[in-house]
Formats: sequence, structure tokens, C-alpha cells
Amino acid sequence: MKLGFSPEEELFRKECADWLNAEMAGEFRDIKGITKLTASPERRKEWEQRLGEARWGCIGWPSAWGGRDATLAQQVIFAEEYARAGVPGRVNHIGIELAGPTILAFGTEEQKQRFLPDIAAGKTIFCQGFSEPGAGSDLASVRTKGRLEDGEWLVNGQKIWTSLAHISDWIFVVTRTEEGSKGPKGLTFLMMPIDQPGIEIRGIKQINGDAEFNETFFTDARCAADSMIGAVGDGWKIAMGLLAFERGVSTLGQQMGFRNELDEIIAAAKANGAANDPLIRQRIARAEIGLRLMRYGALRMLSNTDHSKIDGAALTYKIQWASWRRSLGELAMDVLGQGGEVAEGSEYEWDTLPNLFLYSRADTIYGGTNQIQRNLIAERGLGMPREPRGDV
Amino acid sequence: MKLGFSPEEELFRKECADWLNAEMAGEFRDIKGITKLTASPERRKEWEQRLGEARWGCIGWPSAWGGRDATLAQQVIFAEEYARAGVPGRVNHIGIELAGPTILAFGTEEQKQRFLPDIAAGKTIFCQGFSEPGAGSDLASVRTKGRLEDGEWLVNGQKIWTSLAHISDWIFVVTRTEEGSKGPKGLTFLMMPIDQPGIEIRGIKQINGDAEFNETFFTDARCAADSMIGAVGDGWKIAMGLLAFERGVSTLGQQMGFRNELDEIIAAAKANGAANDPLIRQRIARAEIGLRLMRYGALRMLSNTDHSKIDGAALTYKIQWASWRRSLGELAMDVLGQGGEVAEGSEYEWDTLPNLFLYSRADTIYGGTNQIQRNLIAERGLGMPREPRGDV
Amino acid sequence: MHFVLTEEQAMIGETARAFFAENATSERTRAAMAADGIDAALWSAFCHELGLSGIGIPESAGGAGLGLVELAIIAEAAGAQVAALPMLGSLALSAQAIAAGGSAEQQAAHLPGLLSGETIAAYVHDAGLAADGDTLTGEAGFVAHGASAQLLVVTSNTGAWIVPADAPGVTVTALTTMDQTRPYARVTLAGAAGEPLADAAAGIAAAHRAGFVTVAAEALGGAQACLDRTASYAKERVQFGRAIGSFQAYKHRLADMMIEIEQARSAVYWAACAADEGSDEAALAVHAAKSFAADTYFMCAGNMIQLHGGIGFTWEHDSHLFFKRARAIQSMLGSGNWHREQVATMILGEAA
Amino acid sequence: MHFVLTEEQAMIGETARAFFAENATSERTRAAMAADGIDAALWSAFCHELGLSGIGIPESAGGAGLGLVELAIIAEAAGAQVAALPMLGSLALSAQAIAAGGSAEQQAAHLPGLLSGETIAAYVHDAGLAADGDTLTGEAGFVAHGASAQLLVVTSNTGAWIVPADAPGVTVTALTTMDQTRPYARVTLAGAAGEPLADAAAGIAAAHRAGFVTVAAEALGGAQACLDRTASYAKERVQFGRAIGSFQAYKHRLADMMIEIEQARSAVYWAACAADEGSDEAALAVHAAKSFAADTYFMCAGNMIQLHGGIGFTWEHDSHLFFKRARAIQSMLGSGNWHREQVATMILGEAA
Repeated sequence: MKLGFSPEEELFRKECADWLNAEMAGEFRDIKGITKLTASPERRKEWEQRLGEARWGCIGWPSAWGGRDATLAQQVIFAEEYARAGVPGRVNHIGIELAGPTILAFGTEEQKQRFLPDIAAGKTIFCQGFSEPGAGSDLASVRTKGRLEDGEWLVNGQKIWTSLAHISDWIFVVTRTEEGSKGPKGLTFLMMPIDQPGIEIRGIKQINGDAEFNETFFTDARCAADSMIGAVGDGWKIAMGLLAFERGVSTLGQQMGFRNELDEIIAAAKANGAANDPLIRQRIARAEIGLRLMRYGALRMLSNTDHSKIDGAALTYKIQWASWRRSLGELAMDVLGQGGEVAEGSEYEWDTLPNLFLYSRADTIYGGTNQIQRNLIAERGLGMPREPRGDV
Repeated sequence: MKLGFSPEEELFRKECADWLNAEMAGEFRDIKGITKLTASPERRKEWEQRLGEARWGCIGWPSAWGGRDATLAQQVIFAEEYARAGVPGRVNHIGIELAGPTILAFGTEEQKQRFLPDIAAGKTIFCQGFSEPGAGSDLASVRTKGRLEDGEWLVNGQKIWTSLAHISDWIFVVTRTEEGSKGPKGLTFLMMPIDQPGIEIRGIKQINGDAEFNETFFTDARCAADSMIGAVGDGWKIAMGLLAFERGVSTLGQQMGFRNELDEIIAAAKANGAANDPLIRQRIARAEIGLRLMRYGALRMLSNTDHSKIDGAALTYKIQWASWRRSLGELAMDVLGQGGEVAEGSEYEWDTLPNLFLYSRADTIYGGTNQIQRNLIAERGLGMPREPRGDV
Repeated sequence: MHFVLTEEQAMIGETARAFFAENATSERTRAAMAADGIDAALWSAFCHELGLSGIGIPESAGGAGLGLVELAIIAEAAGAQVAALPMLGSLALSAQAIAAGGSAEQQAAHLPGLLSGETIAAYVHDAGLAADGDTLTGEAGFVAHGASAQLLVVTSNTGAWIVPADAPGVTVTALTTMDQTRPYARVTLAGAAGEPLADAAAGIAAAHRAGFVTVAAEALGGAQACLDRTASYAKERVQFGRAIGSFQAYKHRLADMMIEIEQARSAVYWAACAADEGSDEAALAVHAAKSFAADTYFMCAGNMIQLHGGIGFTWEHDSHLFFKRARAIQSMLGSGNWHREQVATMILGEAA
Repeated sequence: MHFVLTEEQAMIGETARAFFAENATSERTRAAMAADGIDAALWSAFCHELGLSGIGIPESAGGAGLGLVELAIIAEAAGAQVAALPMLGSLALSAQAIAAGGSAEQQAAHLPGLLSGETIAAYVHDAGLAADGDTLTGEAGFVAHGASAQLLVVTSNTGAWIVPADAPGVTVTALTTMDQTRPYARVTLAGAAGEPLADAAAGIAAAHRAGFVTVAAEALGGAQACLDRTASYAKERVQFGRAIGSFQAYKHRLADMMIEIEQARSAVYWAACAADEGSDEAALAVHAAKSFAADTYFMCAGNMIQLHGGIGFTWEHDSHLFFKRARAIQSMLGSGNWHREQVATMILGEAA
């Protein structure tokens, strides 16, 4: 058990920091500090291409596919320095964390060559088409249909909560390809280009006035046969594999974003005197402790190479950060007082902290609600009986 | 809507207070202020007989059965003054709140004459035999058997959590009288004298070192045929009716006990400086508010005569007070600090506040755990589907 | 002692609930949100056709009599629909202050306009207000519906004045506000002339009492609506092949909402009734009601979002109206911690 | 950076868990509870046969070397069985203080006895201790296993002394204590002669660091045991015709326990490892670990009682051993609020 970094690793840290800071002080200084996921998408795509050029796009990937074969410690260091330098989060999060690893694990050699270098280079932005209206977190209830016609897939149906679909190039979808099948059987995993007549995207305005999520409609949308991942009927298996990738090193980058939010709260509390209130002090201390424990939980999870046993840190991670962040939003508002409820200007557009308050209500819902997380923990982690499906 | 009392009612209050204070300053001064349910049982039985002689035993009952036909307001006043005068709680709580009302509602004229005046007079102490090992709160799983033989019931089986059975005269039990019946069918409600060879009582020592509860064993225990309440097979219906009596005016007396506990915490906080701690101040304020809301919830419930609709205040009352009191125990310990963890003397015997802390862990369990209370609230109060029974 | 609504009170409740359910629709409220946060037609109907605006104002002052219990009943019904109305600022705070603290002339001059809805008043509290005689200099940042008011009732901790919103020295700036059904304005007074209330202390006390009870009652109505709507959804919505209301964890969340709401109901009507009866408990009760009901509302509105899943955090769904109103009620007129500290002071004394 | 146990550390854990599971049985612990709260045979076996008592004490001082990570591993295993041992007072506090702050002579004089288990030391902290030179006058009310100690390590905020428990001027009174596995004593010093530690500051710092980590690790082990035992019960116990673990509300309570425990695990080993590595984070981490793990334990032990239903609050069932130990850990060595206030001071500065 070792927490510190070696001198070589500290040198690597300096290399990362120097490069990132230089970029954020130079050509890309206009996007430094952006936290809202929907802000300046075009410039951020350019930035991700810049990352790709310099081979910083996916450093944990094999160098054959545009990565650097980086060690875990190096990945941790890069994620931390990335956020510390005020670099905005990746618009291609889905591509580098989910689509890429899925192709790496389940794709053909041809598919790897076709997709991976472009994802690593920031040239192909992916979004995810799992949820459907009426199905929510229940992947087994997918109704969107795929049928093979003349060597091409035709897809019909609707997906929802497709985050950033409106700025993406490709979408991966789980479709029901076996007529009359139910549950996890008869599903197939397809990758589809978004810019085609059969796909229509409508933004969903959220509680905070912003629109990050979309409804995506498929009407005879086309997908080349060789863009299927795995075999026909493998959709469930591949989707489950993909969800396991979700807790990668990017969580550390996400945590650095949380760090910035908490620091902003601390600064606000010091400025307005809330930092003298013993009740606020306790809550800030709890938030600080929770954030540190998130970091060390993530490091435990990432350091763990024994995949034969259930990893409690990994299994509980989603609900931990989601609940922490929702509390953080409430703390932010209690620190700001009524001032947090008014915005500059006449647009219904919010500063970081009030936006955190509103947006974080979604954190405990998307990617599996807190209720579903608790089911998973009790069933997979503690061996409790599974919640029975109904037949309605 | 009216909260105040009339001048006549205030006169009645004075009458109650004068009589109770005189008794607590006179012959019964030795039991004033006792809060532990198991302390001085013999003297308390004498006290309850004194109450009966003066017709203060069950003032809400019809005068024909030893009551005073008291109005709701009078019952509220008496309950408050009773506790305010430092009079110990009733050892015959089960008799006056459950057995009596059940006999009044479901008993024959002969049974009323046989039992009610003696309950009102403090001469017959009752305890309750519902729970069984392996059945817990699940009355439909009762296994204790009753069979009629030569005009007499013979009872075999075991009950558990029979509070104060060791000082009681009678016990009412729900028995399975139809061979092979399951669930709520085939149950019969019997009243049995405790002092007989077929009944054996063993105390259960609790977390606080005290033994209020018992296991009660029945081995061909006898019950006269005319001590059955209702008909053979009516046990479920009568038990359900009885549980509805549980939230009577006595809740107000119980609340006055809570008041004393909170007052003791407030005094301790003032004495040791915890009252200056803003975190403790918030918690004491919450406790104070919660207690007041319990009072006004109880008054809403008692004032409500429209029994055609679900009474939300009544339905939520048990979990409300149980949760409140468990929190109060934790508050008490945080006010006392480590001092709350040591006892005077060499016996493992606790002062009021540490005892509250330990004992209150049972409050959220007996009489239906908090989980079962939430089921009831969601199902009866909000029309959610019932939790399915299994067949294990 | 009889702690249930009288027949008359129950009737007022039914009338108000029917009125708001029919008229304060999501569509109309959203139209008001896009403008100044007031559904003018609704306000006019409330004041004129329904004639409920005078409740809680003595008949001698031109009101309908009755008390805070009846005012709470109406606020509860309005809160259940998150109605976009200036009831809090204009009636519960300003009209109450004038009715309790104004001279007969002041009452005659101002109350008819407020009760008819033709004039809207906003309540401006600035603890640090500088009053040079009746020349006022100060600022308040979060004046509910302030940009729509023609009249301001301005208070410090000790004084109270009536100031026309268009008087010289008065600047009112509308602010983009999270709860768009009750937008705030910043009101700046730079040597504005005020007309002092005859009995400032009485006016301030009445306004605070009625204000605490009104927002607590609104919170109660809102919380109950969150529960009702979520419970309905739970019966219809199917996931994993089951009505989601059949999941025990879901049921228990609903139960927890009901447990808090029932206590909030006791709190609101205890406070209103104690205040109406002049009971010693009133001072503690109004703090209890404001803090407890506001927390209950926030908890229920948060659960409403959570239990609706994805649609719960869309703009299209009404959950966010409740959620934002709940947050606003928590932070306005003193935070929950502040109110609980007042209670603590009553029972523990000041902290050393 | 590699945040998992090494093979050697994992082996220490297995050894310790097996030892406590086999020997620190409920029956033996209850026998110790009825006496002075120490299972003497267990302590002897722990020190001699297992030889684990020297862990965390430098080899130069006669210990086994290694660090707080290894000490935490052992404390976690002991905590899982609520073992009745003087490990906290004798090893984690007193021996650590002597090893870090004592002269070579002091180490040689006292550590062998402590590590062999032949001498038991208790740690006596009195912030208000009056020291006239090395003549000590003061009192401490809650000295863990104080009545069983032959040696006292007495500290104020700045000084540290070794005092034989039978020295003139020393009075030790055993107290009836809620957690009978670690009973308290009141220690009174009335002009008792102390032998000053060579480096008091180092001794105090080491004792506090190790004390916080030790009780946090005990809490982690206890919390995990509460979860494990309750999860087993949930699979066996049938109510309403179903295994109670099939009820979603029950499952979610268990899940909540696991969520907290996983964080507590991160906290304990972060703190231990940061302290061993001399990281800047260590000061914050030990406060985080003590407060977070103690709260986790209390939450889990409370849930253990609740989820066992009636038998959970009987004396016969082990739930109350965990529950009382959890409460004791919460209040000893600084409350959770105190530890969080230390964290707040590090990030916000002192409150004005």
C-alpha cells in the first residue's frame, strides 16, 4: 500500500502540467475554466483534436490506437493535472470512456482501425443511445427495432437522455433485432452515424434552463452491417460490459471538477461570513472529507486488479458521488443564501453554484437512479435476492 | 378549530391537579417520579387501585363500567396533569387501553361485567400475547394452538415480547384454533388467567440491563370457554380492531413523559454548557418542535370524528414518535458526552437519559417496526400496491 | 379544544382548492413565469369574483374578518398549484402591516386598493435602514414581486413606512429569479420620503406572523401536491414490468413524505390557531411552522424529482416549479436555522 | 501509487482475523465484561503466541516495525469481534507515546513489559493538568481500562509523564461503563510524581495519531461485522412468508451500510498510509478517519439492531456489544463534531 508518487512520476506530472498550462494560456485560453457541458462545443472539439495531435487524448490506450500505454499512476496524474489546469471536461467523454473501450474489447480488427484512432484524435464524437421513454434505466425493456435489409441495418424507434447527441458524430444504440423477443434476449449493439435523414434530434430543456439531453428519433435510420459490435443478439452482453468501463480514471477528472465546485463554495463562505457559522463549518468539513474519500475510493478501485471478487469501492462509487454532489448543491445554496437564487442579466442562466444545485438533482437519476444503485449493491455486493420483475 | 380550553375545563384541570398532587405528596410519595416501567410494581398496583377507588382509572369509559363519561377535552386534561404531577405510567396500560376497549367493543354483556369494573378499579392487570418467535410483527403467522376440550380451551405454544407478563393477572392471546389453517383465517382471541400451571414466564434481559419483556410458554394452559372474545375464527378481526385502539388519549400521557425527558436534556445542556453549542441548540430546537407537533398531531387525531377517511395524523403517529424518541436518545448522549456512558454505583443500571438512549432503540421495533409502519402508510394511506406475501 | 376545521373553514378550503385547480393551471403559470411572475387575470378573479383577498383583515379595516387559520387555508390551496400571485407581498405582509399598524386614514387610503387587487404592494425589509425622520435610505435585495408593485411597505427592525414605488429616490430593479413564480426585485431607497405607520411595532409583528404562517401554509400545500402527484405517477408508471409504486423502496419514500407532511399540517394550523387565539405558544409556533413546513416542502419536492426519474428534471414537467418554490420558501423570511435558533433562545436563553 | 494491501499486509490481516474469530468469542467476551473488561488469556495469546503486539513500534524500540497501516489491519480485526483487550490504551496510545517520545532508557524500561502484555498501561489525558515541575495534580474521568493498568502515561496539552498506577498521590476508581468491553476509570493525581518523557510533543503527537487511526480501524471492523451478520440473518430469517432480505427496504438499508463502510475503509487506510508516509495530508486524514468511521459504525450498529427486530435489543444477542462499542468510539478521543471542526479550521481558518 503506497499513496505517494515516485520521482519519475512527479516528473511526468510536471510535463503534463506544463503542456496543459501552456495550452490554456495560449491558443485555447478562451475555453479555460468552462464548466458547463454545453458551452462552446465547436471550440472544445478543436481542443480535443489538439489533445489528439499531441497524443494526450487517451493516454491509457495502447499506442497502436493513439494512446501512450500509460500506467495507472500516469493516468491518475494526467487526470488531476488536466482538471487543475482549468481545462474543460471532454465533450467526447462517451467516446473515450465507453465507445472506445467497448470496441477495444468486442470489436473486430477492422472496427478498431476504423474507430479507435479517430476517437483518440478527437475526430469522432460519440453519444449513447440506451434509455428509451417508458424504459428508463431498464435496458431489458428496449423497444427500438433493428432489422437487416439488403445488408444494412434499418433502425426504428426512439431513444431519450442522449446526452450531447446534438454535437456528436456517432451514436451507439441497443436495438431489438429479434421480432417478439423479450428482456435481455434478442438485442443487438449498433454504431450509427448521426448525420443522416433517418435520425432526428430534439433537445430536452432541463430544470436549469439548459439543454444537455436529447430525444433521438429513428425512422428507417441506416447502419452499415459492419458497424454492428459483436454478433446479432449480443447486445445485452456488450452493454453490460460497457457499463463496467464507466468507472475509469476519468472519475478522477470528474472529482477535480467537484474540487473546483467545493473550492468555490469555500471562497464564497469566506467572503460572506458563512465560514464563521459552526453549522456551515461542519457541512463544509463533511463535504471536504467526502471528496477526499471519493478520491481514495477511486484509487482503491483503480489499484485493485483482483477482479475475482466483488469490488465494494467500485460497486458503491456511483451513488457515493451522486449523493455527495446533491448535498454539495444544497450546501452551496445555504452558503449563498437568497443571493444564490438570482442570476446576473435577464437570461435564465445560472452561475456555477446555483447551476450545481439545480443540475445535481439529475446526478442521482441518470446512469441508474440511487434506488437502482442500492438494488445492485444489495444483490451483487451482499447476495440478497433479486428484485422480481413483473409482467405488466 | 379551537385550541384553548373553556373556563369549566380549566376548573376540571385544577381538580385533577389538586387531587394528583395531594396523592403524590401523601401516601404515594415514594413512587413519584418513577419512569422505569419495571420499578416498584407492587406499590404501583396499589396506586392504580387507589385511582380506581376515586374513579380516575379510566375516565373516558362509561360510568356504568367504572368510568366518568369524560369528554375528549377532559381526558386530554387528565392525561396532561397526570404526567405533570410526576405520577408513574400505568402498569395496566394494556388493560385500560387495549383489553378494556376490546371487551367494550366485542365482548358479551357478561364479559363486560366480569372484566371492565375490575380493570377500571386497577384490580386486573392485563398483558398482551400477540408476537411469537419466528413470527415477529406478522400476526398471520401465529402458530400457538388452541383446542376446545370438554368445554375448555387448551392452549399450547409460545408467545414473546409479552411486556410486563411477570406482574400481570391476565393475558390475551391470539391462537390458531383451526387445524391446518393459514394466514388470518382460523384464529381465535382468548383471555387467560396467568397464574396457572400451564403458563410459564421467562424474562428477557434487554440491551439496557433491565427485563421488561418476557417469553411466555403455554403447555396445555387452560382458558374457560366463556373467556373467548367474539366467535371461534374471529381472532384476526378482533386483533385488528384492538390495534386501532392503541392510539388513544394515553398518547398524551406518553408525550408528557417525553416532555420530562426533553426537559432533563435541556437542564443538562444548560448545566454543562452544551446549551451554548449552536449544533446542540439546533437539535434541541428540532426536538422541541417535534414534540409540540406530536401533541398537535395527537389532538388532530383525537378531535377527528370523521372515520370514513384515512386519518393521516393517526396513520403516521407511531413512526413519528418512535423516530423522534430514538433521536432524542442520541441527543441526550451528545449533550452528556462521555459522562452519559458511566453509571453511578456498581450495578449495570442507568439514569433516565442513558436509559432513554438504550431503550429507545426498541421504540422503532416493537408494535410494528418502522419498516412495517411505512408499508402501512404507503398501502393504506396512499393506495400503493400491497407488499406480496411469500410462501416460504 | 377541538382541533379540526369547522364546516365554514372546510368550505373555504374547498372553494379555494377548486378555484386554483381550475385556474392556476401549469400553462397559465408558465405564461406568468415568462413575464413578471403574476397571472393578472387569476389575481383579479381571486380578489373580485372569489372575494378571498380580505380574509384575515378585520372587517373594521374593510376586510372579510376571520383570521390566520382561514388565511392559511387559502395559502395552502394556492401553494398546491404554485399559483403565480402577489399574495405574500401584497396581502400577507403589506396589507397585514397596514391593517394592524396603520391609522384609520392609512387603512382607508390603502387597503381597498390592495384588497381589490388594483394596487399591488411589496414588502421591503432592511434591518440596516437609515431613517432621517421619515426620509429613508437603504436597500433590500430580495423583494418578492417587487417590480410589479405600485406601493411599498418599508420596514426596519423598529420603524415602518408606506412609500409609493414611483416616489423620488426609489429605484426598483427586477432580478432574474430561480422561482419565476415569485421573482425578486432589488429596491433602493436614496432619501425617499416615507409615510410612517401609526403603530410600526404592531404592523411589523402582524406582517411577520402572517408572513411566516402564509409561506408555511403554501409549503404545506405544495408538499402535499408533490406527494399526490408522485403517488399518482407511481400507480401508472411501469418499470421492470411492475408499477413503480409496487417497489418497497418507492413506497417508503412516499411514506416518509406523508410522515413529514402530517407534521407540517399540525405545525401550520397550530401556529395559525395559536396566533388567532393570542396564545402564549404563538411566538414559538410560527417559527416552528415556517422552518418545519419549508423543510418538508423541500424534501417532498426533491423526492418528487427523484421519484419521477428522468422526466422529473425536465423543464416541461412541473416538478421544478415545486422544487424552486420550495427552495425560495426555505431561504426567505429567515432560514430554517434562524427560526430554530429563535426557538432555542426561547427554551435555552441566548447562547453565552 | 498503489492503494491496495501488499501480500504481507493481507497475510497479517488473515492471521489477525482468524485469531480473533476463533478466540474472541461472544462467550469469552461476556465473561470479560462481567469482570474488568479484559480477556487476559486472549491478551496474552495476542502478545506472545501471535506476537502482534509490537506492530507499529520501531524495531529499534523493541517492536516489530511496520506502521500504522499494519496496526490498523489488526485493530480492524479486533474490532470485528469487539474483542475485550487493552490494545487501545496500552499499545496504540501509551506504547506509541513512549516509543516516539521516550528516551532510549525509557523505552528499554517500559516497552518490553507493554509488548509482552505483562504490564498494562493506560493513557490519561487532562488538558487542565497542573504540573509543578514533575509533580502532577489533575483528573481524567474516562480512562479506558484504567482500573487494570499498572502504568499510566499522563499527558496535558504540552507535557507527558510516566507514572506508576500505585504511586503515592494516584487514585484510580473503576466506573460502571456502558461498553463493558472497555470500561473507564477515573484517575486522580494529587501531587503524584511523574517521570517526564524525553520528547513530550513527539509522544503526544504519535499517541493521538495512532489512537485516532486505531479506533477508526476498530470502527471499520465493527461496522463490517454488523453488515456481515445482518446480511446473513437477512437470508435466513423468514417473515410474511419471505426471507426478510428479499424486502427492498431491507436491502436498501444494507446497501446504505455498505456505501458508508466502503468510504470508512478508504478513510482508515488513507489516514494510516498518509501518516506512515509522512504526507501533508496526514493531519487532515486522521480527523477524517476518526469521525467518519465512528459515525459509520454507529449507523451500522443501530441498523443491526433495527434489522434484527426484537432479538436485536436483547442482552443475549451480540448487537448491543457492537452498538455500545460504537457509541464509545464516537465520544472518545474527541467527538465527531470536534474532529470535523479541526478539518474546518484547516480549510477555512479559525471562526471569527
